[in-house]
Amino acid sequence: NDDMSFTYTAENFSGPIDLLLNLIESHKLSISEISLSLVTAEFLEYISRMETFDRMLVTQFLSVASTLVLIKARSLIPAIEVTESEEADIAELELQIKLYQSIKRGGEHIQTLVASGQSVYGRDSDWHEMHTFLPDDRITSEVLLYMVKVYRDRTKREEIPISTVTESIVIMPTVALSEIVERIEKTLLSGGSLRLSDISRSFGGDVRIQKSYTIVSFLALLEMVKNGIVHAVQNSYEGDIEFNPVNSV
Amino acid sequence: MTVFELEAIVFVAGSEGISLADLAEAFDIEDQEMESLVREMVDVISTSTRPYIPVVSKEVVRLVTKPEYSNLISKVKQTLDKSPLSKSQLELVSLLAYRGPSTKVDIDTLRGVNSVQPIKTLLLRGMIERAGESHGSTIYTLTQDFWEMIGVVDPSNLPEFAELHTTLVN
Amino acid sequence: MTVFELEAIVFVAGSEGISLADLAEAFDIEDQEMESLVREMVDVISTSTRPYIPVVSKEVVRLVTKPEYSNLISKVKQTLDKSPLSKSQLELVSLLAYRGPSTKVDIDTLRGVNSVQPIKTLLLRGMIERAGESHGSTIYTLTQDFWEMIGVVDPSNLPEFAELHTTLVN
Repeated sequence: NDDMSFTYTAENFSGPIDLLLNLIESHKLSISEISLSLVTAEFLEYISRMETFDRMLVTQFLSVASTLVLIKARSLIPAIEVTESEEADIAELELQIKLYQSIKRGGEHIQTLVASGQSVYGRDSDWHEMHTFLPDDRITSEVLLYMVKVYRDRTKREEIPISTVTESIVIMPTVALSEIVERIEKTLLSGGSLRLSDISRSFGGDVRIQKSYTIVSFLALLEMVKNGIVHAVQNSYEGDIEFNPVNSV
Repeated sequence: MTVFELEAIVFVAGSEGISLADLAEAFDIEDQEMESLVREMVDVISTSTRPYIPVVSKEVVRLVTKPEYSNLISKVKQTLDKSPLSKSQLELVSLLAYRGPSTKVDIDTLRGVNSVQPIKTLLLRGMIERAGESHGSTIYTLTQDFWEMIGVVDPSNLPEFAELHTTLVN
Repeated sequence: MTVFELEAIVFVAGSEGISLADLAEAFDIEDQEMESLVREMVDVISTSTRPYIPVVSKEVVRLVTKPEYSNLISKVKQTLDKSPLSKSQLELVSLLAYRGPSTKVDIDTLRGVNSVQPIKTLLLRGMIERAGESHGSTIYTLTQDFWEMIGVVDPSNLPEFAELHTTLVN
């Protein structure tokens, strides 16, 4: 797991799917649920260090992250319940990476073709050498009016910078992973223990935001477990997970 | 440079053709050599089965179809021309109707796409025509035939003209 | 109708090309007969010294120069800006080339990111164009100029076309 040589700028990858495919390929894995669970940690590491604050892009990365965490959780705790829609998300992510792989391969072929300088050239049509007026009976002043209005509405639509659909979820990335880590650390270092269920409840509000924060917290805790700061205990097979600072165990 | 290489270039130059001077300069050869190469090309092509011949006029060389194909070509053109205008062609004539004569640059900017193709088609159908230049960009305008076709004598008689015209001009 | 008459028409039609259906209508012959005539023309031209070849793509036939003249012609004729495509532009043209015309929604879904920016740039570079709408989403397609630039006029001649196309369409 020492292959962390890629740099953490958003420009290196065209999006989360590109990053995932790169991680999978750099480990010479095939695209599967298992390989996705293997690269989850690296993906999260990348997100936590991402320097872009393009809200749309961050949202897209986090949406993929939530599916990855689900996959990771299932690989660690086989009994975990996955809803039908979550199951579909997992299948879709796998498919998306496979499709993306085809697009990327096609892109490489096209790049080679452009570089090979084998362009062909056509010839402008000669039809216009013959001057005759060729009417189209469908055109009336009403058609012109309609077309101009369609044009006007289209240009208006294109001027709206971020679609309203994403507006509701972009609030989330404004809380950085580091802030959440800090908050969790404070609780743990003051000697207390934390339960995953408490963490998600503590965020309150919108269910989607709650879910996202829970994921981010869980990632932060996993990171701390990995670094030996925190100890995690699950008392019963499908029970809640309790986190304690290592020095208190 | 071979005769066939020269033919390839003249082919691509289309009906506008290419001047002997441009050819000589691009390939860094003497004018005289260029002329003899063009003569050679005329010989080769004229004796082949190709449906066109090279014509040199005013120091410009171009390929034109042989006269025996003229009737056939007009006949085909007439069959093709019944086709309705495409959406991008319609958009272009609508913009010109409500905005007034516009340069190629203006048209491209307004539509957000390169409009070479619809312009070409509309020119050949006689719906638009060139009307000078502004800042090095060709100005296009709708033809008299076009206005007669839609039965509007003056653009300001178009429905909702004032409002839409203002939107497009600014 | 002779092969050379057909060649004359295709020559005049230029890079816009002419559809087999239009040809069949203009000459009042059966589609099948038209197809065999086109095949015959491809044979005749391909084995001649003509500097171009006929290419049939999506039922449209047009003449383009042979690839061996590419370097030479690029000296006198500039079509598209050949500066390198960015990563996201390359993904987008690859998607359209291997999958076929696609809506904005499909493009965004397949790439997993919003594609407003590369679409804008490619439209302005004349490499893609709008081709209608489906379920309120604009359909984009590659331009003829793009295909000529990469020297592949018929998509099915792209490397690994069958395999990648099948993956992307299903």
